[in-house]
Amino acid sequence: MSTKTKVRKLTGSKAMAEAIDIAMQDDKEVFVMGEDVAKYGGIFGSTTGLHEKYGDERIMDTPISETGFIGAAVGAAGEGMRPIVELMFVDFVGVVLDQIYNHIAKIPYMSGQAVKMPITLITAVGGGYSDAAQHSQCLYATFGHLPGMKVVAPTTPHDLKGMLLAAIRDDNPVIFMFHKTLQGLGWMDQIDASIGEVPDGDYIVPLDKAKVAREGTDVTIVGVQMMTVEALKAAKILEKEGISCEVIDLRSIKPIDKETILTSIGKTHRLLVVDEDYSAYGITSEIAALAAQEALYDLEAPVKTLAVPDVPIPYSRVLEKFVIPDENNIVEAVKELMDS
Amino acid sequence: MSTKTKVRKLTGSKAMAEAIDIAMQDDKEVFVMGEDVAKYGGIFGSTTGLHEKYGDERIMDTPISETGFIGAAVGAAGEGMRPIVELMFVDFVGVVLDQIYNHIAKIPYMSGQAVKMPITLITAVGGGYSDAAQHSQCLYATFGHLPGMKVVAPTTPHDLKGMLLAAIRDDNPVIFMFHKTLQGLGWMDQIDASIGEVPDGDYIVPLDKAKVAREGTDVTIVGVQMMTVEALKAAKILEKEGISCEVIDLRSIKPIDKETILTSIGKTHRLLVVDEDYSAYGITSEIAALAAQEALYDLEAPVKTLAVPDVPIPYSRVLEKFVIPDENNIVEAVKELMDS
Amino acid sequence: MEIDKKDLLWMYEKMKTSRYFEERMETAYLEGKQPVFNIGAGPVPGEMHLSNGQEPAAAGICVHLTDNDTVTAPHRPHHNAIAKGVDLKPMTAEIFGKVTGSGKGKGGHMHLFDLKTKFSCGGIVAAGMPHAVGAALANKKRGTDWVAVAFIGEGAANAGAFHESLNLAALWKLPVIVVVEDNAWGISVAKSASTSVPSNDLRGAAYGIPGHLVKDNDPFEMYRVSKLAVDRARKGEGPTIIEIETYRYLGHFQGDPETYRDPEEATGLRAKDPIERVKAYLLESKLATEKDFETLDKKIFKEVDEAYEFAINSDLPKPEDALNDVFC
Amino acid sequence: MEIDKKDLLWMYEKMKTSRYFEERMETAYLEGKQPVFNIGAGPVPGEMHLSNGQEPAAAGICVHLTDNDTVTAPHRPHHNAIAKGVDLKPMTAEIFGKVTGSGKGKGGHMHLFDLKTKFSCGGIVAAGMPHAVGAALANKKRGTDWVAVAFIGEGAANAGAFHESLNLAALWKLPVIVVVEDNAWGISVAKSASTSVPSNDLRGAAYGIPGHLVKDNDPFEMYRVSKLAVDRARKGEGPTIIEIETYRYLGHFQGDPETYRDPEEATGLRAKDPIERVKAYLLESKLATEKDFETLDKKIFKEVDEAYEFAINSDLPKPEDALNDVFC
Ligand SMILES: Cc1ncc(C[n+]2csc(CCOP(=O)(O)OP(=O)(O)O)c2C)c(N)n1
Ligand SMILES: Cc1ncc(C[n+]2csc(CCOP(=O)(O)OP(=O)(O)O)c2C)c(N)n1
Ligand SMILES: [Mg+2]
Ligand SMILES: [Mg+2]
Repeated sequence: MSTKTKVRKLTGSKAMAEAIDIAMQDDKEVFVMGEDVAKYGGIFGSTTGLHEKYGDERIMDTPISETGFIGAAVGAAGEGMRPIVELMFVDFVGVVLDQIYNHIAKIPYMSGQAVKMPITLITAVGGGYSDAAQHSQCLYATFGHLPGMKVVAPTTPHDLKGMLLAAIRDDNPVIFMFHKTLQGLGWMDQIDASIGEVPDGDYIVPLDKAKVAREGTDVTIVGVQMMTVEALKAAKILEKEGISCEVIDLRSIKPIDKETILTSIGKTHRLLVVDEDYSAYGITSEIAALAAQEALYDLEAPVKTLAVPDVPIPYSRVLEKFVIPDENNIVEAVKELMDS
Repeated sequence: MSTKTKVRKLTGSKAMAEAIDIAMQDDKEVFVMGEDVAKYGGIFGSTTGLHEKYGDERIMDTPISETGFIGAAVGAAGEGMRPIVELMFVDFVGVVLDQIYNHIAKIPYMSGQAVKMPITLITAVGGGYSDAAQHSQCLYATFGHLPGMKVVAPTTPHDLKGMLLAAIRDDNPVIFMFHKTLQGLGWMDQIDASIGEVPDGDYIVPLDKAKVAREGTDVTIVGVQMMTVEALKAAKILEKEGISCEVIDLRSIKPIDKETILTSIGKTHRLLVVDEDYSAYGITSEIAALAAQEALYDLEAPVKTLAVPDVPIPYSRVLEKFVIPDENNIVEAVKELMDS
Repeated sequence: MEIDKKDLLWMYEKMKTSRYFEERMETAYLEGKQPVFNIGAGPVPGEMHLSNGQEPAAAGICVHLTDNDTVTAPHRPHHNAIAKGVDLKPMTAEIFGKVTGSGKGKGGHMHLFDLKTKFSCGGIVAAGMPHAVGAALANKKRGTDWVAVAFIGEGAANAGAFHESLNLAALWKLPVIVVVEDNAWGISVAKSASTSVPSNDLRGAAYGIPGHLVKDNDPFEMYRVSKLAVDRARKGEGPTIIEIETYRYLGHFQGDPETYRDPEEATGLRAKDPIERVKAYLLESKLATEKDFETLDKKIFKEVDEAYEFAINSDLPKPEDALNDVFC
Repeated sequence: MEIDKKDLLWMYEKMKTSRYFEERMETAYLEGKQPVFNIGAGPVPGEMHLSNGQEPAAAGICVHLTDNDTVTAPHRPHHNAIAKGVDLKPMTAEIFGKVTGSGKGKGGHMHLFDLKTKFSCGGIVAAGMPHAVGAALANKKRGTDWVAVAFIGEGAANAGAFHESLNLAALWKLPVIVVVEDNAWGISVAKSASTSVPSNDLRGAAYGIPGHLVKDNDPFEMYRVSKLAVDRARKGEGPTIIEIETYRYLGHFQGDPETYRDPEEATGLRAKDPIERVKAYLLESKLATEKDFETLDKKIFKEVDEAYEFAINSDLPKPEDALNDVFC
């Protein structure tokens, strides 16, 4: 890119920390609770530097008591505060799902919106670095299935900052899923996609809109986070072979931005959905179903899907690589889609 | 039905208790843990009469410690026992999901099948009696999305007994969901479907097969538990109007019996999926997606779906009735499907 | 300890209001459920957990609270809500599923919310405890002396949330009081079959905080230890656990066959009714006259009756309202 | 208490084996991660939690166990597995993700399973505690005197599973021993910032069971109190909590910047190394000679080296094997 225009590049984690910083600066009701969010700055860097700036009062390390401190966010929100809570790995949701889906997500409805839950839950998702079955999941659909929460999964540093600011200021509960590999951490695989242009200061990216990450005419590929990244790589390869892919970065797991997807299908007439989450009852099914219900006559070929087959994420690299879709699987699938 | 042939009718709960009785009689490693399963016989009657017969040792009341006692099933299974654990309402899964999906479901895989988890988790699902947002859910897809568990939801007393016996004897973890309204309990709505013919003695119904509950030629309706019951009522009504519905009782949430569904679509060319669970990332999407991927050219109309719109289950009867699909919604949807 | 007349009369009024409210609910709940009982039928469908007999647990501590203090309650919430001062009309209307209810009919009897008195409750055992911890955390952050009280049953004291909440409250020295209402049963499971210690005040030792045990549903003793706990919390000295041996006169929920307990049990408990005990004390010590009680009871019945009237005469929500209020 | 020579030498051997195993792992883990550290690179990818310094916690109790007794461990499991007698070859191969591993390469270092020695571990904090309770329940049902030991860190003692498990174990008088390895840190969170009591032995009071505190990583004291706890469990008298102040020489995981603690801390701990303390005692009390240790160490190094060789020379699984073993 041009070095003349002054641009600023940040990693995903820095972009998140900047969003939290801005939100905490302009609203003293915002505070953070989580494991290792203070001195450590969050295991995945989401709160880097904030403890030095805001201290123990507003950047609070917690015991390993997810039900306790995420449940405490409910009580604090009831008093008008705006807690940000970090669930270190999304895989740990099993010890605290009740507070999330029966309370944070339902209290506003059960109270007829008398009680609001302006809580942002940030949590790390994703595999690809051999952290095995209990530390590598995405669980996008686990959250997407349950009512009362907005669920987002931004891909770029730009969107991580803008959507996190939107989430913190939203008066509804928001589950904010960030992908470890897209945080740009020094101790993980350094990929280009984890660094990107991030505007200074305050801006918002809407929580309910997908983004056309690359325009194309032959086939629509829908992905999110690392699958968007892989899809874009695949699109480059396929372009050389004369296949033009439109890549949609879903960004919002719930609600799904139907319009953006349907518009694209209307243009390409072919759909591939790619997901790093489990296949059954997942994103691939949700979006394939959308096509079957609202774009049936636009489809010129059966919908194709790529997702983690319904197995736990295995540890050994060769096994994990086999179950998580990548650019090569996508290239292959698109070719099959074009031939069918 | 004919009174000549000697038939025996049981309620759903009696059918379940009979299955557990048979399994406990022929395998001393089988035992039951749960809240109020002993003297009370299970809040929804699944263990009626068993405590008198087997005593405290094998029918164990537990404290309100779901993570403790369902997690204990893991350790007992590791020692070669075959625990049956009851999660009173599926809505409470949020306090114990970790033990279920990170441990019971994954240990066999993580150990390369060195350690088996022959655990049957029985749990009550469903609404329709104003028990509100935390006691009326189905959460079929919540379990269906996560790998490592067989997930079943039988409808008839016959299948409740046969599939429960199959589940207890399966060396894999099985989530056995029974619908409160289909238990035939004296203190709930008494519906015909909650009583049915149940053979004496020992028999098995496979855990992975859907059932054609009614044959038809114009449209395929897929449902499970109460939605199967409502679909059958709707089919009767529609028959009078000359529309022939094939009703498929899904029975297995995971795996889905694709063949039975695809065969039916191949015959009727029209598909309606009905679900008492939430719409997003649910059964309706999973099966609509199946059609979009494997039966696209068989479909003569866009797939139709009916499910709980993505809201918590409201308390007030008028509100709850509005969100849970019933025979009238199905009749309407089928007519639209025929006209499209 | 001297309890002044005003407080005792306040406690009597709240307990009596709660008792009468529950007695009317017992009747209202059965409407449409006879001759065949059907939990889903009638103007008040769904599960119904009544608190007759447990009034001292609620009144004995709420007498020390103001609207600024938070209360979280479990699935058996009516006596807690009434003692906290929740407006009976929207509360009753909610239980009848009316649009005028505190949750527009969406919540029901286990899900009552009132911002004015900072009251909430829920149907998941022990889940309200972290909510109280969070409210207390907000109170501390804001430098107020407001406290948060979490009511739970003795069965709930064996849930993980109990441990995580008390550790957090003690660790952060938060103004939290946990009141364990030991009615001897968790549905059909006796306390001795659920709890490894005789009483949950002993569990204060696991968090380095005080525990108090109130025996035999004693309203006076409940008043006394609650004052200690609330004062301690207001002074910023941290949480307290109070366990009170209380009475469950009725079944776990209405329709409970209660085959697991001796029918004599409830009869015996009713003979020691705590409301009557308070009344007797006030009369004996000449702090109030029969006449005073007549007047007070009239006022109580009127208030409750008006709430039921309001509920019964209110409109049901429109079916399509079910789709509103998920997000704001 | 007199500790016989055999047991002390056994403890030394297990601790030394574990230490050498971890030191080799430290090196093996860094392969392919230099010059730029990348957690996902090299022959041993993923998170790596090493136990250097914590050996007494494991050896001091496992010396009292047999293959019939169950052990569950957390994310930092190597010393526990080695003390329990897990075969080093399949264990090491699993950590290298090989098809010869205990989980065919599917589990990894946090998910080691061995049926023969009844060992298992997992990556979710405190989740192994109910597993130990269940194993103990099976032992009791079968009338054996077998016990179950759950190892956890001090941070895990604030998770709900801790409370539910100990209440169940005490309530049902199960042969469970919970060993809390207090290495002062839960990742970057100091014990004082996570735990409302000075030590978790005090939490025995919440379940009516004994608690023991072992100070300063003392192998001899760990041996002594573990014997009391194991004997009590075998006699059917119920569970015990043991907390041991132990040392974490390394970071929480390999690659941990450790900016949250003074580098001096680890140096100070290493100066009091427990393995050297046991060796010194055996030498001073003339129970063993330098020569004995040379021989013993040789044997230890050989066993560990062979396990690493086995792991390194084993084949990787076939990619498509990923689809097997979900169901049997
Ligand atoms: C997590 C969870 N588990 C189980 C239940 C079902 N349940 C509702 S009330 C109850 C008994 C509660 O006993 P206790 O805490 O003593 O309160 P009480 O009913 O006696 O007032 C149970 C098991 C629930 N609501 N939530
Ligand atoms: C339920 C859950 N929450 C958080 C984590 C992340 N985590 C892994 S280890 C750890 C610290 C554990 O501390 P401690 O129990 O003291 O064990 P140690 O690491 O010191 O051996 C944390 C927070 C987890 N694995 N599981
Ligand atoms: Mg109780
Ligand atoms: Mg530690």
